[in-house]
Amino acid sequence: MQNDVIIAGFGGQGVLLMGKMLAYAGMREGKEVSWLPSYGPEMRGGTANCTVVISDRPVGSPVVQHPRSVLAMNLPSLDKFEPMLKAGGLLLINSSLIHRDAQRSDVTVVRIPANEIANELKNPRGANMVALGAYLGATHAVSTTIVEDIVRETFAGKPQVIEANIEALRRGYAMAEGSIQAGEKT
Amino acid sequence: MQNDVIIAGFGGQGVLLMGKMLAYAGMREGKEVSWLPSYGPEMRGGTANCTVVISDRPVGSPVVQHPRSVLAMNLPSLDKFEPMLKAGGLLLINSSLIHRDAQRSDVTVVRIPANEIANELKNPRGANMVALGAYLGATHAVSTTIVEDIVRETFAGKPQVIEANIEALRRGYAMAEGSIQAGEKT
Amino acid sequence: MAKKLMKGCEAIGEAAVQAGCKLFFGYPITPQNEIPEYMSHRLPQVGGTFVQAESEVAASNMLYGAAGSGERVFTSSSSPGISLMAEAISYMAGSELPAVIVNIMRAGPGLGGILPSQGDYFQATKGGGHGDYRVLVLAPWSVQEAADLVQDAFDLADYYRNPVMILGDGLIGQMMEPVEFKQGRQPCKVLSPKTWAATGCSGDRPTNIVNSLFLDPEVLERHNRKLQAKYDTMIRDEIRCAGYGLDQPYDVLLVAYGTVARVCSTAMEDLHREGIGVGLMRPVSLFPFPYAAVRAAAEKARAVLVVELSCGQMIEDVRLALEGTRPLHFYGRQGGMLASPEDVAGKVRELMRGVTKEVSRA
Amino acid sequence: MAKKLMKGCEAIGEAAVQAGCKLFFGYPITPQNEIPEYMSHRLPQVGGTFVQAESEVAASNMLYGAAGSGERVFTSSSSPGISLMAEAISYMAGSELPAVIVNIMRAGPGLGGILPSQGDYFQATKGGGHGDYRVLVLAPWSVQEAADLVQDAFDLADYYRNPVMILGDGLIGQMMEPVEFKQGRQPCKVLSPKTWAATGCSGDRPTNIVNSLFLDPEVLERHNRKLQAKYDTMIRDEIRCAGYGLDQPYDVLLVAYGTVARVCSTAMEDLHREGIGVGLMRPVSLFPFPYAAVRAAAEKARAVLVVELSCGQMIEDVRLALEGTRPLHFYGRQGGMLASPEDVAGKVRELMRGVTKEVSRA
Amino acid sequence: MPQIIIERDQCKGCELCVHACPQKILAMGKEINSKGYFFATVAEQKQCIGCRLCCITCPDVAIQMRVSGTMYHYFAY
Amino acid sequence: MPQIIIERDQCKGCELCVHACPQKILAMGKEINSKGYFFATVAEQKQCIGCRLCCITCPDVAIQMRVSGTMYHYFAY
Amino acid sequence: MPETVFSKPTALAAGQTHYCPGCTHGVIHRLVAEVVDELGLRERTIGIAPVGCSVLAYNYFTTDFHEASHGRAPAVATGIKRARPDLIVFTYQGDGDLASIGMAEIVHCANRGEKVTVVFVNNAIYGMTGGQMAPTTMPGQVATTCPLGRDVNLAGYPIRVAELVSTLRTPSFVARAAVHTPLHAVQAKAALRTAFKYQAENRCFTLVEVLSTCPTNWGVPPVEATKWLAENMMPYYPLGVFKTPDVESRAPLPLGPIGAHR
Amino acid sequence: MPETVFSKPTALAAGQTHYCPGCTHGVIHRLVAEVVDELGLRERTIGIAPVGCSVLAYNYFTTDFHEASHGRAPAVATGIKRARPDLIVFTYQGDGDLASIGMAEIVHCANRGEKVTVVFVNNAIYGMTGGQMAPTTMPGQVATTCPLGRDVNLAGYPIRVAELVSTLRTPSFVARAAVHTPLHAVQAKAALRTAFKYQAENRCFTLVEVLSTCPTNWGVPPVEATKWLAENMMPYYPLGVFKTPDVESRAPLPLGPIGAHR
Ligand SMILES: Cc1ncc(C[n+]2csc(CCOP(=O)(O)OP(=O)(O)O)c2C)c(N)n1
Ligand SMILES: Cc1ncc(C[n+]2csc(CCOP(=O)(O)OP(=O)(O)O)c2C)c(N)n1
Ligand code: SF4
Ligand code: SF4
Ligand code: SF4
Ligand code: SF4
Ligand code: SF4
Ligand code: SF4
Ligand SMILES: [Mg+2]
Ligand SMILES: [Mg+2]
Repeated sequence: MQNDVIIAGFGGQGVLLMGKMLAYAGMREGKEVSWLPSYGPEMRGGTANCTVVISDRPVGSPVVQHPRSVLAMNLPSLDKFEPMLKAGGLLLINSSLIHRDAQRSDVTVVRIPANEIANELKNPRGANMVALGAYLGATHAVSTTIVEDIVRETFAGKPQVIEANIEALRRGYAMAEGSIQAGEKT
Repeated sequence: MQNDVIIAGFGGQGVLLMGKMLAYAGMREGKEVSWLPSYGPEMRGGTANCTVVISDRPVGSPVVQHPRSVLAMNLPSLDKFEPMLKAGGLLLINSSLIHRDAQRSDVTVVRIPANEIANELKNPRGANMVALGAYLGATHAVSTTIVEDIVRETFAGKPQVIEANIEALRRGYAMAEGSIQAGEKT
Repeated sequence: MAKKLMKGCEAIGEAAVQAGCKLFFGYPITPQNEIPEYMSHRLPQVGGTFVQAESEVAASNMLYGAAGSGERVFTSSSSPGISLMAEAISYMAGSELPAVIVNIMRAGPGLGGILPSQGDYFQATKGGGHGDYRVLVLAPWSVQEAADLVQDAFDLADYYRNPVMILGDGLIGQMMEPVEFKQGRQPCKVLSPKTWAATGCSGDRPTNIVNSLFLDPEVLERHNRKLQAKYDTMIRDEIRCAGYGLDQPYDVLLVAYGTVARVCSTAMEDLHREGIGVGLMRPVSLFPFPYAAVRAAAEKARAVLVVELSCGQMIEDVRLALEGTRPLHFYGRQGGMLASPEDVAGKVRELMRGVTKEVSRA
Repeated sequence: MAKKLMKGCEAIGEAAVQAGCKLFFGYPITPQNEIPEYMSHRLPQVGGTFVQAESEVAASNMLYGAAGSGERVFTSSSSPGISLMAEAISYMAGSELPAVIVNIMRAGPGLGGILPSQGDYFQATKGGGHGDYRVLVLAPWSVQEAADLVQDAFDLADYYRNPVMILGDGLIGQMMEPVEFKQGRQPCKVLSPKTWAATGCSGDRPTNIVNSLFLDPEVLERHNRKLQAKYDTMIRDEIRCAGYGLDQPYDVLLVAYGTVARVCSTAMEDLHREGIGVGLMRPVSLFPFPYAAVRAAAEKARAVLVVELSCGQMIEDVRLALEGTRPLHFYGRQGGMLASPEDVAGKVRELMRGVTKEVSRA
Repeated sequence: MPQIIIERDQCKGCELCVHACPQKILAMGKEINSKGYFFATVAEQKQCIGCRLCCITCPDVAIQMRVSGTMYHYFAY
Repeated sequence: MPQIIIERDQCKGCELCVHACPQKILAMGKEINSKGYFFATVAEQKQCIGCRLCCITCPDVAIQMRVSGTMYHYFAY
Repeated sequence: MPETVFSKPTALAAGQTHYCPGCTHGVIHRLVAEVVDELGLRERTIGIAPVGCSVLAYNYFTTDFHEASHGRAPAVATGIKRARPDLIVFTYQGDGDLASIGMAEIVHCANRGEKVTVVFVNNAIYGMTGGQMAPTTMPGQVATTCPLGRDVNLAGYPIRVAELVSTLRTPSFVARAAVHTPLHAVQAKAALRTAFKYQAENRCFTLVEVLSTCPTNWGVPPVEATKWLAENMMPYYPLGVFKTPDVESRAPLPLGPIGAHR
Repeated sequence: MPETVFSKPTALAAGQTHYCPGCTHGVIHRLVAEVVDELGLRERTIGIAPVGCSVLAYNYFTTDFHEASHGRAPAVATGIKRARPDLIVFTYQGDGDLASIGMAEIVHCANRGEKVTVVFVNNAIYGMTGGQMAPTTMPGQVATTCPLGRDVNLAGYPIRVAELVSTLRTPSFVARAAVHTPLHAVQAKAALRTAFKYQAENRCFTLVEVLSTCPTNWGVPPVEATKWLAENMMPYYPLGVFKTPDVESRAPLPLGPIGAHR
């Protein structure tokens, strides 16, 4: 079984960090993982993305042209990666910054108002955690408890944000899991 | 028909110049020629040599391992090149500086006291001209008149030496030609 | 030591430290800046020294001095910087100095771009510098393998008294994967003390001279033949390659090295699902090149497809291996464009359908 | 113009002047010092400029600037100096700049020695620098041919907007032979004005930018393919080679370039006298290499003998040409040692007697 | 009298002009421009003395200045 | 009193020592040494004041100096 | 009707640069362009971009350009100027480019007295590659390759290029300026104008070092960066003119005879 | 029995050098060897030969040696010293090697303050390659690549290395000496001794420039050559100490503010 996802957004949105935490978690679970950042000139353009592969078997290509999931934190990212998404794949949209609908009809779409939720939680910089939680909720790619441990380690430097981020994770998780089930019901 | 010769001696003896004049003359005669100097570390050692090839047809190898003639201006040169001389070839020895006899019996040996003759002619620096003349007398590789023209051009800068050098050439020529004929007679 | 998630560049740096290397001389260049940056904070922790050289020319000559002193040392750069090391690499080979050089290749020629490439294969394997010399070239396809090969590289460099190059691409340098550094790793070669190094002469031995100058042509010819004999030993003992899916029957043999080989491996699996038999041969040592293994693997196939992030350089060695015994095809991307499993699989399908034409014989 | 007896180095310098080159940038190194020395007194006579650069790195980048200004320019050096030009040559190829580079090869690796060698064949033909690029490489075997090829080199460089290298050895540089410079020589290519050069922009056209940087990978890939297409045209149109004694039957085909080819030609004649049939194929363009011609010539022979003043570099291209169709043998000298006609003839006799063993297949 | 025109999409929101203005009449806006930057705006055009320090300090040549009926010559800096 | 020893085969005949000797007691010989150079010789050992300038100036360390019963210390130059 | 008294110079291309917000590379670009325009040199000016953040400078000017290899711009400039002495040639180089890898080329270009203009942008860091130590990095300044700050005992002190170059005997014009405030920018422009003027008059080699900010890699906002420059760089890198073509030599004399100092 | 008060130092190998008659490379070799002996450093000294006439220096000393590529000896020295700080490291370089192709390496080696000793032999010519112009060749001096004499308008003025290096801020010991007369040689030795002493004390980077003759390529007999050096080189290349570790900085200050000079 392999999970792979492209996470993309503005440089400031911490998409590379999200990907790293995901990969860390996968490794903790004893899975094979790879994390591949974009480091090209587009970095200067202010957009960034990374590809994370989590698999039971050694990871083949770290380059994924048609990912099973795409997590779009802003519009340019959605525009760029929606077409690449595998048929039947998962498209996670940060509806706080992306106001258009998905164009693909052959994929599962989950819209998460990551920034709003983060602001609600008085944790404006936590939008990426909400989104990460959402990805986990929608895919169960790795266990949330492990991801929560990793949040604790990652932010060990600033304890004040730890709980807020974990809360953000959980909100995203619940929301996405819910909407997936809802989708399945209908 | 091809003539090739290795001319060797101390750096100061002007062996490279002898070779150049020979090559020039060959070219004037409409022959194909090549002149190849030694430019390796041995230069520092103070010994120099050059290989001159004069031929009716395009010159093949400018590198000659077994030359038809060797003109040795000093002992180290004789030691080095005598063994390489082609069987039946010509070995010209500057007997002013080389006191040992030739070891090869399968070659024509001509001994010329180049320095003595040059001194006689009050032209101590003209030993190389004597030797060059000797080579011409022994081989008739190129016409002496042409070589004499070249002497005139080469030393156009210092006219005073021109006649002396031509005289040196002729002395060497006569001497060598004589000894060859003598050799043939016997 | 537990697995750690590391960037390739960091893993390479740590591997050097694990191999007992306490000296790094280098100059920044994308996409390998993380190597000097890692060494600049890591080496002081182990009592080592990091020096940011004024240029790659200087860095490679600092390498010469440190290697000649008998210490383990390495440098890293990317394509243009490696070109500037050409003279020094030839000197190190000529002076028989052990040193490790990492090239995280970027797209060229010239300033080109900063994205991944494999355009320096010729430079690495045929000698970018002047004269008859070779460097041992190892190409990792994963972060773990990069770490392992770097450690072997130091042993091989010491054993052969010759520069060893790690040839990776931007992906290897930038991607993160789990890495494990085995405790108590043993050298991959039996190493003898560096009695040849210039470390001071008390008179109990002739002076040690680190040198590549031999004015006497006979001596220099002997020296060249000695070097060639050494390279022949490498050809005999140091060939490394890995085959995948070669036990089952296959129609097409893929030949690729580095990260693209992983792309190929995924393509291979996808194709298997479609019932298309594909094998993959991955050279790990690029010099010495696994000619025999490639040829053997090709005999089972109907055609061979070489995949490179270049205009086709390794393909020349593959052609030398095949000597016309199999039709040869090529798929290459340049300029930092990456090959995806879909691309490769597509190319194989075309090939099966006889659509693509063979690369013209040399 | 009447024939003149000239040193190869001087003939090369004069040929450049005859080709309308008014700019030389270079740095001294044996055995080609006579080239900069000649240019330093000759160029002022024709209103040109000679600059002794501070290094080969600087010289090659001065070349870049002058070439980018649309002027004919050349530099010369010997092996270690050429290594230092690797980056700039890659830049010139990437920026599509016409320039002529002369390498009077000396023995390596490292500082090596100053005597003749052919040890830089790989560096010249497979690209010593980084990235996918090629330079057109021409190898003269006589002083006259050196003069002729240098003049063609300027035309070819301008036509293809690519560096062209003259690959000679110490013998070519140091020996004297008669040379003739034809009056009213016509360019060997139809040349168009250098509208791309950076010579000042009045606004009537977009600015001309001499550049090899293309950050966008798709653009850089296109650029690479454009360059490859250019190299393919060279392969189609610029192959030069010469065959000797190929009309009569022969058992052994000699393959050699540069001055050793002349040694081979003499060996060939000596062997003919003994009734041993030998043919000689001499590549003049090393890139593009005359694969087809070599293969065709080899088909008539029972075996092929490659002769080089190296440990065997061109032999790889010969092997690519033969693809195993003929047994391949090698005779090489290194370190400045020269091959004599006797050596070559001896090797051929051995070969006929089946004494020498084939060079091991790759 | 001088008129300051800030080209919103040229501005990268570095605030150097705001800092440079002796009259303190420039301010960062609350809106984001097409490039995603909060761009500078002229708060009180009236008080502008036309010193051009903002123009001179702007790394992105986002500020133009026009004047109508100046009586003195602007120093060619 | 000082004694100057010139190693004939080490000498390259450059004459620097002859030039350097304040006593002018060194001279170039008429013979050639094994390397083909006319080598320097000591003309009048007696007048040597032992200043060592010849030794110091010789590029080929061909000159040695010995002294018997010096009463003063030689400066370590 | 209103007259425009400040706008983009003709020698500067339309459109936005890729420079980070507040990076003073942009100011220096504009000053060079203004000088080229004002001296009426645009149509015969050739620029040379370095390898550094200003590598894309060739897109930002309306003059023909070369993109040189890292550090070699002065050699490229030499090639151009010797090939076409009628052209006005300037290099635009960062401190890593000029003072580190390109040290030999700048010293020899200056010493040969090439009639070119070098615009040397000293921002005490390697900007493009992400903030490694430069030869000009200040003592104690943190960079990615000196995480604990530049240690002068291991890396030595920052190199003062204007001072170094001005000690050469060959006539030249050498100055150091800054652009962190508008008034400094005004002076910087004056220095650049003199430099280009001397080149146009074929007088001498000309070099203007310009202290510049790198907010991104210094890790401070643009306005702070200007303060950091003033407080940390200015004291060590004094502004002013270091050499003019008429000043014979600025090389120091011996402190005294050998031995005297002990 | 007589005592030997002058003979070949232990650090100098037996046998003859390949240097031309009267070439003062030989004197400089001996002085270095004597200093190494007198300071008792021989057994831990590593020499670095350049590419130049002294390329074979590794045969002339009884210490371990490296043969560096042309101009890069200071980088090689850095590699050795950083690898083995306990060793005494010296480079022996000609003017083409150090001042032309090796300019970047010497400036940065000095600026990093590497604790090594550079013996810089300035003979105003490229000796080994047969007399081409060096960066140190005197104005008007004929060389094979400036057949009409060095034209300062095309090639600039000779580079004064001691002066250049002494302007760097990093502490160092820099001196210039000569060996064309015995008394000058005595001073040269004193300078070399100080340099090696400072290195042994791990004080600072040390460089001694030594004016030397090249009778062969100057085209004059050895004794003339010493006169030529005194008359032509000494006035332009003053002897003495240019910097000691305690002298803070010798970089020139600005002549004045920008604009002032016009
Ligand atoms: C030969 C070579 N070495 C290294 C690099 C990588 N590189 C690109 S820019 C740069 C330094 C940039 O710093 P600086 O010159 O100060 O310019 P800035 O970005 O600070 O303006 C380096 C090392 C390269 N492109 N080529
Ligand atoms: C890379 C390289 N470039 C050029 C040369 C040729 N070369 C050998 S020595 C030398 C210069 C020697 O002059 P200098 O350094 O002054 O030493 P000297 O012989 O005068 O003592 C040159 C250019 C070389 N060997 N390697
Ligand atoms: S011109 Fe002067 S006063 Fe007016 S806005 Fe700009 S800085 Fe302020
Ligand atoms: S200085 Fe320019 S870029 Fe910066 S805020 Fe002001 S207008 Fe915008
Ligand atoms: S020691 Fe002095 S006096 Fe004696 S020979 Fe030598 S130089 Fe002359
Ligand atoms: S100085 Fe030395 S080499 Fe020269 S002549 Fe005197 S003894 Fe001979
Ligand atoms: S990195 Fe620094 S120098 Fe480069 S553009 Fe950004 S601020 Fe300017
Ligand atoms: S060439 Fe000059 S420097 Fe070289 S050994 Fe001879 S005299 Fe000395
Ligand atoms: Mg910088
Ligand atoms: Mg010199």
